[in-house]
Amino acid sequence: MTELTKRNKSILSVIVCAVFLAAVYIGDMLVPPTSGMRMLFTVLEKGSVYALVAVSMNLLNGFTGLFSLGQAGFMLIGAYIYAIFSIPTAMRDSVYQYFEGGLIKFSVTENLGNALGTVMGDFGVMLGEHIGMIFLMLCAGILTAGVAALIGLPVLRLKSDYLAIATLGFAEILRAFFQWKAAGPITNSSNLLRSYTTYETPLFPVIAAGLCIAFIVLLINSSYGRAFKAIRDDEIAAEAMGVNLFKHKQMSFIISSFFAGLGGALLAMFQSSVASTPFTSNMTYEILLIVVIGGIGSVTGSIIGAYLFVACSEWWLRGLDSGAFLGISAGFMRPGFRKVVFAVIIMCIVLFYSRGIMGNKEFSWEGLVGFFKRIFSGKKKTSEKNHKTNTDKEKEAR
Amino acid sequence: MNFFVENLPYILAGISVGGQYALIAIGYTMVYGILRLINFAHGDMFMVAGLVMVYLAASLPVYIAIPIVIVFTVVLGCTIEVVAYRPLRSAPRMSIMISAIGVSYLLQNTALYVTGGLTQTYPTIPWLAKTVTVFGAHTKMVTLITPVLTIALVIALVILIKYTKIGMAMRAVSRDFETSQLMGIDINRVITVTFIIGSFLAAIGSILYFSNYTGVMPTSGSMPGLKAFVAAVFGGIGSIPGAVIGAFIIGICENIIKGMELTVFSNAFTFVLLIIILMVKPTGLFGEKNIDKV
Amino acid sequence: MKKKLALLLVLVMLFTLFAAGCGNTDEGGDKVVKIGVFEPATGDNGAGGKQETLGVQYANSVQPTVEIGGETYTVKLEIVDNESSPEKGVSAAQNLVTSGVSIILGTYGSGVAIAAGKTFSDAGVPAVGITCTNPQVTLGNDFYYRICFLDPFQGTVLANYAWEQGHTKAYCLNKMGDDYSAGLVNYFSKAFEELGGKVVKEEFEQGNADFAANIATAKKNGCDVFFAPVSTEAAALIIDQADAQKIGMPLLAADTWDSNVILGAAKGTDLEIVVTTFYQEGGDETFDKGVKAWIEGDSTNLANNGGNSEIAAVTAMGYDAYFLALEALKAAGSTDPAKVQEVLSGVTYEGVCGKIVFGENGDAVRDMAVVKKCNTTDGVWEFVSNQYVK
Amino acid sequence: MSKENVLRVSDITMQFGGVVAVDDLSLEVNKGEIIGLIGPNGAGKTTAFNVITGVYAPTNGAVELNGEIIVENCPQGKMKTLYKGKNNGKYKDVKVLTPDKITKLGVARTFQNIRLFKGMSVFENVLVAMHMNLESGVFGAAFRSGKAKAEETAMREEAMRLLKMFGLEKNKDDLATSLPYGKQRHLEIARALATKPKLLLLDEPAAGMNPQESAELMHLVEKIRDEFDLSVLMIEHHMQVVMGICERIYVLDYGALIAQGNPEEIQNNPRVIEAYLGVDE
Repeated sequence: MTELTKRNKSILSVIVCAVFLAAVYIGDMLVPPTSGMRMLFTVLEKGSVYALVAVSMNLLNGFTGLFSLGQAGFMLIGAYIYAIFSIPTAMRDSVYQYFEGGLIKFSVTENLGNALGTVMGDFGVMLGEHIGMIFLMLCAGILTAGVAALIGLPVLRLKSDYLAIATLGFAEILRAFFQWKAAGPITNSSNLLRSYTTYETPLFPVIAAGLCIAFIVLLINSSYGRAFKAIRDDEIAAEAMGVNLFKHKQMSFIISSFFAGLGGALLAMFQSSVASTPFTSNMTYEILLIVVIGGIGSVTGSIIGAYLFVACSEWWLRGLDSGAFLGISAGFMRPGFRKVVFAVIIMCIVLFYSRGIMGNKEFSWEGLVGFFKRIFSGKKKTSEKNHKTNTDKEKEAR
Repeated sequence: MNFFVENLPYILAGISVGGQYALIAIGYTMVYGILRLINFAHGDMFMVAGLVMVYLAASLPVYIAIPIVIVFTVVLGCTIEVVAYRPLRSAPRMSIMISAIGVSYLLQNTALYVTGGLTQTYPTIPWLAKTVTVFGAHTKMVTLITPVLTIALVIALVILIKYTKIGMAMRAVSRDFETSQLMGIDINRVITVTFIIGSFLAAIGSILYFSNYTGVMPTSGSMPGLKAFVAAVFGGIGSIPGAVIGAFIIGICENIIKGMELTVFSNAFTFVLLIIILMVKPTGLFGEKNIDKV
Repeated sequence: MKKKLALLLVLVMLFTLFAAGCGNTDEGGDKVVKIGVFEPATGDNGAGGKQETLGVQYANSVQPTVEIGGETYTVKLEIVDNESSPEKGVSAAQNLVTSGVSIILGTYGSGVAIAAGKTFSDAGVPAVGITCTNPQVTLGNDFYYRICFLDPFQGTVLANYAWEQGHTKAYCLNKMGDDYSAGLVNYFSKAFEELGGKVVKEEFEQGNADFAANIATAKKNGCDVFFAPVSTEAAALIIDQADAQKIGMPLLAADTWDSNVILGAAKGTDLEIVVTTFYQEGGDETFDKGVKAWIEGDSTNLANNGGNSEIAAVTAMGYDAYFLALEALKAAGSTDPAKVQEVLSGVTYEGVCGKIVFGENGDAVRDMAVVKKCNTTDGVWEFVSNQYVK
Repeated sequence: MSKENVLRVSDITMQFGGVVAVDDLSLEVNKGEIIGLIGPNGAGKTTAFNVITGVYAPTNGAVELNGEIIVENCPQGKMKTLYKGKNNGKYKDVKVLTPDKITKLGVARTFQNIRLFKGMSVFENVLVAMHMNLESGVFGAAFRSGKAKAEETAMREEAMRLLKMFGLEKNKDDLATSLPYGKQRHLEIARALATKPKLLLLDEPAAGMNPQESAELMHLVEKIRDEFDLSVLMIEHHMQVVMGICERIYVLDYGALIAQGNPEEIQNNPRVIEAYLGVDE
């Protein structure tokens, strides 16, 4: 029994994070783009984005008890803000092909890149672009948060289930707006946006999502986080204890939307093109299911859930669609079967294991040690899963 | 006169689609009234009813297929209740709502798998799909039948709820879940009956709706479902006449908006309406005020 | 107990999944070259994507081997479903790229093609678009080629056709968020207005099923042609409503409507439906017979083709694309995607849909579109004319 | 009136639809007093609490805290015609502070059917109640600025002091709802005190306690009053408790005030006896 001191634990966490990031960096350099292992990086990138969005949804649904279904709409805003302002000027005519190059004639990333490029050369271009990217991501978050603040004014006064429907409705309205022809010179209406600046290394989304999640964790562990949880547990008692319901709900809603918008910007970078069509209520449902799989009220859970979800739906389960899975091939395995299996797994989790992977607990080194002890003393067949979650857990910034 | 003929198609379409929304909305409002649950899967059940009809009609005559579809939908509705909602009765509200979303996800994905993602063409029900002329405007027979049938069914339902024992039990349960349980009402039976009625009406609604808009795809149910829910909220959740009036209003307004060539915002309008009504009169047109006990 | 059982179930599933993820062992003894098929099997474009895939699969059954650098390789198709979604498409594309394909065919639906383009070019794997008609697919992407004509061409052809038929006011309908229909409506209306015609434009939202109002609006505005180059899902509903309301004007559309779904919906009505497309049955006897027999011979294929063996133009295009890919592999003399990419722009192939020669931007040079009309009594397509752009 | 007035409830009527839950209630609490509010079940005691704490807006009447009006209302809308109470027209202004504002002004309460934060530890439950006095903003708190850190430390120390006082320090990290019933009641009081109230409203604090526990509770309440320098208004059914510590008692029946006075007066009041016997039957 070696007790880990607090200091040792944080050293351990820092080391694990550093090793993990280094591994990603080196792996990215070494693994060629057509290798099968490349999928690992795709999952890592998309998983990180989804992890951030899932955690932001968890802040709202799991920690503040507001059942909001507007996440896809907020991601849409973030993705578009980022894309619109980072398309290089030279590409604008071709991207906005039906709108004479659109209304906006500058690119934040390009301009910054050029500006710094003249001073510092190639490194300056890269630096400028990255500053531009980060700046735009923050803008995406802030603007999304602004929209959320406006939506929140009427919506947050509603009761739980009405809130769900109203946020769902707002997400639909937002999507309709972005597809609207009259908004075309800015949003390119029905056509997608592309050719904008994106990141080059998988480290970017991992670090960006990691930092955002770290902020959310810090917030949850602060006095404000406690007020959120109080609202979740009992609105009337929270109010009687002096917690201003509306102010705190609004705060949680805005912060959650900020990160959803930022996540949307990251998703835009991951996809390298943005169209408004995928940002439907189905996307919100998927994020909600990630939160449920991970455990409502657990940040670690949401992170693990996101990676598992992305890996399963985009990678591991694909065999179910193509008719060959684990050496089994059967006629009933045709496109769409993967999603049925997936939906069944999710229903099983919802019905029989409603606490999800982590319940409302968080990752801790003691928990991990305890987990391994339990594994080695009995169950053996979980070792694979264990291994997987372990790597995921390492990402959790303490 | 010309103006009237030109604009009549919108009104006709509005009334017809309103009637179909109404039939779905009743299912929402009744389930919500009793379980305080937005049954997200209700719209998808409506879609499944449409799909089953497509597959049945391929091998059976329509007049046999229709009753089977209705029975199937009712059984499906009850199964969903027993499997996905009953075990969570004492769980927090959010869990049961998530379960509903899960069921909706499952139904849609199963439909996607079964149809292979292809739109299925709804079988032609000879009498309903016939084209008729009303004041110079051409439309399908079903457009005219829908409002009549809807209102007839609603009257029957209101009578059932007002004058039968089970109807009384339903009213009691929707008023106070715990107390009526103490009074010896078999809650599960009441809920089952609610789901039977809701599914039955959804099946009828699906026959009417898809006779008019003949393509069935896995996502066909979600938009009508959402709109029907908005209609239920608009009319005052728990109130059946409210749901029906709300549905007709939404159906007609939606088509008038399209007639004004603002198609883009016809869905948006529904949600704006929802938010306005929730702000101004959260209990809807005919809803009753509930006070939280402290 | 139940919980434990469910947990066990989930764990076992996860375990097997992980095994599946790692253990990708399908290396046979033969030399294998992989061709990626990046097509939607589900979602809005599922119907078209499946028919396009059928063309590739049929071609593969006709010619399952290829001679590369003096050795015979067996061609293996790697088919992934991109779900008609730009969001899911990216990781689907990544899947394909990582499965070691030498060249990629697809996809139906330009939006997804554009979204996946970067993944292909990053990985250095060339892709050949079969029926993605948006100019942006190949623009600025050296790795994306295409064998079909483009939207500006198709839109103009349709506008010319409509004008020549004596129509003066067109009702244009496109789906919001769908770049394909929005693009076509844009090019069509531009060309039609230049010719002197008038245009009424409307859009509808995703998931909309109620087109009664759109048809009423077209009638109210006194339009004499109804242009709706939308996906087959919406098309079937439009046809049905048009019939119910006795629309009284021809329906005009582009290549998406060249599908069994439309034939099925239009059968028995008295509508006039005209489409432009890439291929008309009867263009190549042997191909027609072969593909029909092949589709009829397998229930899955039959279902994927929409229940009958009418040949969709996209199937013919898929067929051509496959053979073009084989030509490219032969010319490259290697299965290395980079080599294939080097030679691809110079590859030509005389297919059932005409000769494919790559021109500017890697787009095939095409100056002709087939116009066909729906015979609503028999439910088949009838050839009208070959339409050229002046 | 030599004593400083803390709470003055004037002519409160609370009507739900046609039902009058509280009928023209007036009461006063002075500084340092422990006041009892008793009455049979359904007499409107908790409703009165809810009006005072801003959970319900009264149909008519006003509430003053330290001379400042915190709640005032008159019949409106449909209530104008439905109103059955008295003093219609006496109050003109409409002012209903939300519960959190009233708490901030110095009124804290406990709940009849314990309302602890289920998902939080005992310690956190107390900490939440101090959140309203936090000065650092979200970012300060999240990034652990110097000020936020100092505030947090102070909050934690204060919370520990309260927990110790109620003998809960050992259960600090337990889930609030895992505590035994009696301790949950204590925790509710501790939590209420964490808001630094001037007036403490206790809703049946001794419910479910045995005589010994009740006696301990009485001492505790007195101790709190002295130590925190506050006034207490309590609803209680245990007559032993009420008669033991309350300086004055108000008796409600069917929403209306039927008696008030010191314990002896109440014990001998025929209307009170009647009201209680009526219930016992």
